[in-house]
Amino acid sequence: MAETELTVKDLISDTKPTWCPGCGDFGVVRALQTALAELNIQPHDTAVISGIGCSSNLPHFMTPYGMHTIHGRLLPVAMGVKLANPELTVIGTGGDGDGYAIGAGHFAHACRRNVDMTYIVMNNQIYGLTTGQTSPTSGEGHTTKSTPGGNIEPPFNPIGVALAEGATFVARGFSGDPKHLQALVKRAIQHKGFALVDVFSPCVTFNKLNTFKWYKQTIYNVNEPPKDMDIEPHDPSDRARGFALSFPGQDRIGYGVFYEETGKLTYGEQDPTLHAGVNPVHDVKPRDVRALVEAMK
Amino acid sequence: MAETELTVKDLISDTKPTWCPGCGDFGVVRALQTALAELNIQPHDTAVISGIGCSSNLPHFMTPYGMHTIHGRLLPVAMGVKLANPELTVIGTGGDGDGYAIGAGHFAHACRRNVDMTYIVMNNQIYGLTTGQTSPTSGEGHTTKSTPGGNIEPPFNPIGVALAEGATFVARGFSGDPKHLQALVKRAIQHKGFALVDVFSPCVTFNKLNTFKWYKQTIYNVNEPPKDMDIEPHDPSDRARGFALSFPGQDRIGYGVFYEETGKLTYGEQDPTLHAGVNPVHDVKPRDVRALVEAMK
Amino acid sequence: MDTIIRVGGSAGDGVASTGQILARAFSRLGYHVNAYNSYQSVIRGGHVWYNIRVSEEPVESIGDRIDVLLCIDHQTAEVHAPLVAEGGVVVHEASKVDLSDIKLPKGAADIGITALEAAKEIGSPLLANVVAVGAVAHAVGLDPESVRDVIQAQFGRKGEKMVEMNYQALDKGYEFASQVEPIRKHGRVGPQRALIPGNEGIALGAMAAGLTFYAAYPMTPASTILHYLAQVGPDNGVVVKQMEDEIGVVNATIGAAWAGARAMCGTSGGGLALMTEAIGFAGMAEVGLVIVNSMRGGPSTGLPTKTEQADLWQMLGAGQGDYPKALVAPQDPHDAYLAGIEATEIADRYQMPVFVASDFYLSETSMTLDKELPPVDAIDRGAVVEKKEGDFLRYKITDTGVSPRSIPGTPELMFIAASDEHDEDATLISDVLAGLPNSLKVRIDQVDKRARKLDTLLKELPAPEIEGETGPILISWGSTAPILREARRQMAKDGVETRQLTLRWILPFHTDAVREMLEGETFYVIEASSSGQLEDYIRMRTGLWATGNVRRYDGEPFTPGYITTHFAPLVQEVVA
Amino acid sequence: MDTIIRVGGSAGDGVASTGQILARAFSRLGYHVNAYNSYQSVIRGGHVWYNIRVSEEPVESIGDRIDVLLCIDHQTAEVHAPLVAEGGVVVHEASKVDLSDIKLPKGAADIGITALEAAKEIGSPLLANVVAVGAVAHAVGLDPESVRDVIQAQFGRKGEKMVEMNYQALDKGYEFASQVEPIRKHGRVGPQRALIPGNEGIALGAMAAGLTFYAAYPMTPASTILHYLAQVGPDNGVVVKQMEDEIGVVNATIGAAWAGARAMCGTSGGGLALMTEAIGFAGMAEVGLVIVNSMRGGPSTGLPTKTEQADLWQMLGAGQGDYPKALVAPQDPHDAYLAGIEATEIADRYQMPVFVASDFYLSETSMTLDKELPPVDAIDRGAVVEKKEGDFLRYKITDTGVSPRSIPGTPELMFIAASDEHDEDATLISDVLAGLPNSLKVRIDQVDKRARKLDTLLKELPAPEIEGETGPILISWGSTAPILREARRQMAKDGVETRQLTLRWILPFHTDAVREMLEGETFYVIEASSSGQLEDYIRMRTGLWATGNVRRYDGEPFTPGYITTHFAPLVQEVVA
Ligand SMILES: Cc1ncc(C[n+]2csc(CCOP(=O)(O)OP(=O)(O)O)c2C)c(N)n1
Ligand SMILES: Cc1ncc(C[n+]2csc(CCOP(=O)(O)OP(=O)(O)O)c2C)c(N)n1
Ligand code: SF4
Ligand code: SF4
Ligand SMILES: [Mg+2]
Ligand SMILES: [Mg+2]
Repeated sequence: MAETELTVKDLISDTKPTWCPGCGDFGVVRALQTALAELNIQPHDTAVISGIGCSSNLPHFMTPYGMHTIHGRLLPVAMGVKLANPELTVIGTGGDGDGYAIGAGHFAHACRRNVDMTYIVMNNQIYGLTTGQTSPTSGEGHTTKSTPGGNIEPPFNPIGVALAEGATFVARGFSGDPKHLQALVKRAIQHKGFALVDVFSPCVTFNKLNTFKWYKQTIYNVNEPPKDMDIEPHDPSDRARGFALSFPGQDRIGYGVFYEETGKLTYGEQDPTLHAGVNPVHDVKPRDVRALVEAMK
Repeated sequence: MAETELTVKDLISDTKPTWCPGCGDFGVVRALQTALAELNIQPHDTAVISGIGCSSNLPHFMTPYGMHTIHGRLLPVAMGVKLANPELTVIGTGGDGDGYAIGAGHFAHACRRNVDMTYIVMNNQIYGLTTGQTSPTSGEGHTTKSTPGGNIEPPFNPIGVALAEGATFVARGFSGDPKHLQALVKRAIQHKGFALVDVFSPCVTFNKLNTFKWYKQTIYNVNEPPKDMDIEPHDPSDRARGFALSFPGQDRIGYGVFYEETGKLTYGEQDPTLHAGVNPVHDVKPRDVRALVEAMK
Repeated sequence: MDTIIRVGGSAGDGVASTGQILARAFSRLGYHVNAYNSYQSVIRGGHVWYNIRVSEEPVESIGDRIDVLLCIDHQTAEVHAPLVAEGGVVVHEASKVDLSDIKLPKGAADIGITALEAAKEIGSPLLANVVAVGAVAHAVGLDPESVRDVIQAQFGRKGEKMVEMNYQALDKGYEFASQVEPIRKHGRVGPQRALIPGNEGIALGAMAAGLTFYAAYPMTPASTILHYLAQVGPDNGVVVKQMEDEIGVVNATIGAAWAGARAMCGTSGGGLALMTEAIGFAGMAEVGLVIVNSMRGGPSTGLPTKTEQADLWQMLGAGQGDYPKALVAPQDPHDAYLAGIEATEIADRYQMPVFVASDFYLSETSMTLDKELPPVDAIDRGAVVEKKEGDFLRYKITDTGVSPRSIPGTPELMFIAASDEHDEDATLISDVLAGLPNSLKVRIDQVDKRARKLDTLLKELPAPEIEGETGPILISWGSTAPILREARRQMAKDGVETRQLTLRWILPFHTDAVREMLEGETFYVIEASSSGQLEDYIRMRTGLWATGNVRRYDGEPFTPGYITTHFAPLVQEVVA
Repeated sequence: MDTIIRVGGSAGDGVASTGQILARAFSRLGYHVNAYNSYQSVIRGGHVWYNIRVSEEPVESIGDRIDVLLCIDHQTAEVHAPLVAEGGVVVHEASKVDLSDIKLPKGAADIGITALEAAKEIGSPLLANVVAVGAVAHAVGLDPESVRDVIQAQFGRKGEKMVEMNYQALDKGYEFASQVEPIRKHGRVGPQRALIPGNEGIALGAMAAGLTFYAAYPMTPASTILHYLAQVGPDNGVVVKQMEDEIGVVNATIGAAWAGARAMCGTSGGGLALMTEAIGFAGMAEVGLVIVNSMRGGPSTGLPTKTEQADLWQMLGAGQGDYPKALVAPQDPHDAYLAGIEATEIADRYQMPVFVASDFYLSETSMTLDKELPPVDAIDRGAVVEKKEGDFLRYKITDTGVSPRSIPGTPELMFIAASDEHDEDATLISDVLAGLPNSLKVRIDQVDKRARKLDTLLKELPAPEIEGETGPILISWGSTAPILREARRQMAKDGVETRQLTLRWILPFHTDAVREMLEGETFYVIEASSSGQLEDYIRMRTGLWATGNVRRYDGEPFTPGYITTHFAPLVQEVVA
């Protein structure tokens, strides 16, 4: 990987993003491009895997290898990619509906499995591509096309689930705070193990409630809380407090690093086949099964 | 419901349980039968909905209405039943594979949705009916048919997920502690809202690790911790501590009531149609749609 | 005489809302209208157009030409100008469109408007569309009063000021266009007509038939059923639920149906794939529910906002094993209403899954109704037992295939509905009885009993009939049928007589009747599937080979011109 | 000359392990063996039996009679005694079985044993099965040495003491039976044979062809592939992963395949239903993977431990829209090995999903191999591009339908594999291009290109051939074929000559060849489906109507006797 130093430009593809002007996802793709460039991870050594949704169009706007899969399934696909070729840097990118509604089962299991990959969720608290229905992270009372009388379900708590399931890096960013987000994504990619980065990434077209402005007023950095909140900065090694902070407090919602645990073996490090040094991509070759047949005599 | 007083016998069907002698699930069906009898909830007013697995055979051994659905889907089915006829007492019963592997997505969403029902998971940390593969709650290192070299995934944490998702009653029982279990199930049924009862229910045939004896040595009642552990009794209104206790501590695993929250509106109470007094079963009738057509002119 | 207006621009330009005002102006004047919204799977920036065809006669397709084209952006001019008819009119937003290198047809008039600028002057850039509406309305010969009527209906609630500004914008549009002659005059031709998309038709039918539960997960082109029912459900006794995924959707619907609701769910191909396991469960447990599958361009995510009819095999092959399911494919919104009623009733009475097959074109295209929607007078819930009398056998072997059922909550009639094979009394045979001599018979009897439902149902259903007197038979299903009808009429004018067969009920299928109709005949299959799924299905049912076919799978709806153009060489082949 | 042994008891009695010792004793003596394990979906208490048929000739079915029946419980005597042949032997555990009211056939000997008691005396009740094995081995004329050989192979690792106790138990069994005459003598007839179930056959074939990734979620009757590969994978370069559900399974497999592994997954009908959406995605994104579908009694959970062949339409209809997929159905474990190789290679080379269809009977029945398993010499990964030379178009339109692909990790050849429709360069056309004139052609070209894969592949595949010289043609697929072969042989002895056609490749299908074969012929379809899925499929492909059929759907495997009995009246009909 000691190839030429990368710049952000090397990560930008010829396909012009199709997002609405002002969409929060622009900030996310930029953060990811910047992080990869800074880490000098070559596009051909990277696989960006997405689901379906506005946010899931992201891989097309970057130069790495990528898959734009089906709704809710990026995590198992990404896991398959990583286990097949542990040399690749694997990044999952999708939406809140994709990851927390239809993908919720895979999400919980990916968190406990600790496959070495980064999962970035562009959480706009709405279904963008399908033109504005309730998402699992929509707030109570939110009126949408599917809940014209107001949403009656409390929001899905991805940070809490990730903590419960033992994910080793659990964080939240905001696409309106690009510096913080870029650093966060970089740290997530560097993290050995499964890293969740939930990003508040406003949908300027269908979510008139959770706007950039609203987020700016509502969210606070848990690791550097504002003075007026009068709470201690959060230490990412404290999972129990991370959990407590995953719920809104004083009407405010936290972002930052909720939990980080280093040193835990990844799934790939423990898999007996991979552990034996096999690379399932490079080691595709005819196999002599005679001894196996012999054992069945 | 002021019908004749029920006894446990009224809840026992003619179908003899097909479980292996000694299976933990015997204790669970008995606890449920006892709870329903004590609450005097008539079998015809009750629907017991299960998935697929040894544990999911449970409804056949009881007299209420029931559905023995497909693997992992009992929660949405049960929700459909409850929303269609809020007069029914709805109980979901299934296994750890059913609920936490293939059913994990529905599980997380059911927890936040607060439909008024009870969900009892017979958690034997193994796949019984399919003859002994790793389940999501199997411990690390457990050697099973699908992990002959030892399981390399940390166990799924249902208590933690339920807490993260805002479930209003979150508890764990043990089929080797029948009195406690019966009281727990009764309390869960009485609870208004979604109640999870994860029950350690040993598989005597395929799980030689997590046996009755092992559980007796390993688990402790979080609400009445043994003196030697030197910890405070857990107060079920403290969600953050409930979360901390959902992980093993001092090599021991907690059971009891992790969280209870009363007064929260159920899903059914908030649904605009049900709120208007509609019963979707009794109110099936021809509907005059002329005004709706008129509105489209 | 029909008139076709097309409005084009980029996503976010308000193309659809512009088109809707015009479409509604016509339907409220009593015209028949077909209003097709063509868009792409992107929220902003993609190319969008809205096609409005109106006539005093029923309109059967979007047509093949444009009389008045409104270009909100330049791409619209490039793409659609070639379709403008001789003597047509092109209205364009002069600030964005440059017609200098666009070839317009002979005698076409060209109206440049500066709608945006005008709108800003009036007070809001959002009014630009109404300015454009005014210009188009003039060109197409609509009285300003008829458009004002729509504006009043649409914006009345937002206050007088709002309405007044819209009127100003409208007048400005008329003014822009005043120098050209309207292509013809459109005045009142009858009472107001309702303008209904296929999805709303299905929803209305289901509600008429007593629907009380609807679940869905958003997916184009089924989402509008969810939106519509979420809006009107609470006042019409329907519980409406968006679930976490389509697996949750179908299973919640099964739960509701088993509990005794009349229950429906809706999705498109990808969601249907996820539902198939549970649909088989409903087949086995004998729970009646309706599944609306609105097809779109596949495979996989494919062309999510384009039309296709290529989920036939997916529906037929849904779930493992053999079990009965029904499948009806309506052809227009009126028929969708009827299918909504029939599917809801049959699911409940026959205790089995029933598919309503729609497609992007039918689901989202607004069409006027040419007949009243017949009301439902009474509900027949089928073999529901309300009181215990003698033995209650939930899965009793019957001649009709339908067994008595009880509604949970009824005393003494409890049973367990299982996905495993079971006997008449609902006791499993999969666990300790399977394979034993008695159970072999139980199994066979239950399989045969379930299968008999389709035989019984078939007797209720009218056999399809051939339209037309002579010539080869053109077969289609669903939304293709009306378009084909118009195409046949055109061909007849050119001296090519044909007949038409529409396969409305795919399952159960009138095999004998259809085989008899087709035996020895020349027949063609017209469908929106590249592999020819319907053609394969017809061959499977009848053993007969089609003489040829017209298939479309580029995502665009059929038009009469597409069919006649592609059919012409086929007939020649046969003649030659 | 064949011999049939059946062991019956209740679940938990160790019926299968008892049977396996006997089966292995024969295969190690060089006999051909078919060892079928019949059980129910319950862990303890259900009725279980294990059928071992051995012969010096290849064994093609479980047979229709029993020579030696071992009754571990009373129910076994009730259920199976009627099948005992004249001159057969019934061994029974006297403490549990009372033969007094069981009618045994003429000349059948009856051996009462008290295996449990004897086992306890020797030191462990677990040895009871080995005592019973001894008694059966004597009755069937097996030398004790040949059984000791198996015991040594099986328990050797557990220490000498263990082996010694087993030997004692075995001797005790022989002693119990010593008063009866063995039905015949079975000594060495050749070198040891491997005894392999169909599932292991598929797994071995896939490994031979370079499999490096396998994912599954447990589901009978596919689970044993998971168990087997979990065991041998780490030493043979295969990553094996049990996922959280079948959706996770197929998507992880797709991820691995796209990354460049040779990847396979396995399931049964219910799991397959959940996989269908992603299989369509693989079709669209052109990712090659193998999906093993082992069919069981449906619909839904159905009869989970019984056999059926009724997922044909589910596989054919998997996922929305039209896309190419292949489907091969092996007929025995040796063929399963070959199909494992072919499927693995074709998936990779043609970049598309390939189904291997098995069923409960084939997947779990251990059969000896009558031929060596051919090794794979080299791997052809198809159109893999390793270095950029000129433009790289991942979805290039080609004559074969196969486009060049790059393996992630290769510099300069990056691309995005999408589930949306796309152009040659992998750029989406669904978002801002769909519907525009150029994109219509792009769409059609991509659909047609993908479809061409099946035409290209068909040319590689041998057309099916008719076996036999004269008489009506009997058609089957999968595991039914060998059974049908034996049935035909029996019928031939009775003077009814027939021919046989086995449809191994269902997709792509040799339509022309098959149509030619069947045109004007009398043909019958023999299949384990109540609706006649294969018969429907044949009609769909050829337009030809079968003269009749034999269908079985009670969950039991076909036997020659079942086929001949049900076929006889059909032939008479035709003759009459
Ligand atoms: C199985 C399936 N169900 C539904 C859809 C339709 N669909 C496409 S995107 C989407 C949700 C989009 O929301 P989100 O994941 O939050 O992404 P966003 O567009 O907001 O970025 C849905 C429901 C689909 N493609 N596949
Ligand atoms: C879709 C699907 N996949 C797999 C199966 C096979 N299956 C049946 S039960 C079961 C798991 C049983 O484990 P658990 O839910 O823990 O129940 P237990 O038997 O241990 O009580 C599985 C995988 C199935 N029936 N359906
Ligand atoms: S609809 Fe919302 S999420 Fe989608 S691109 Fe536009 S702003 Fe972004
Ligand atoms: S296998 Fe295990 S879970 Fe199943 S019935 Fe037996 S003891 Fe219970
Ligand atoms: Mg979103
Ligand atoms: Mg379990």
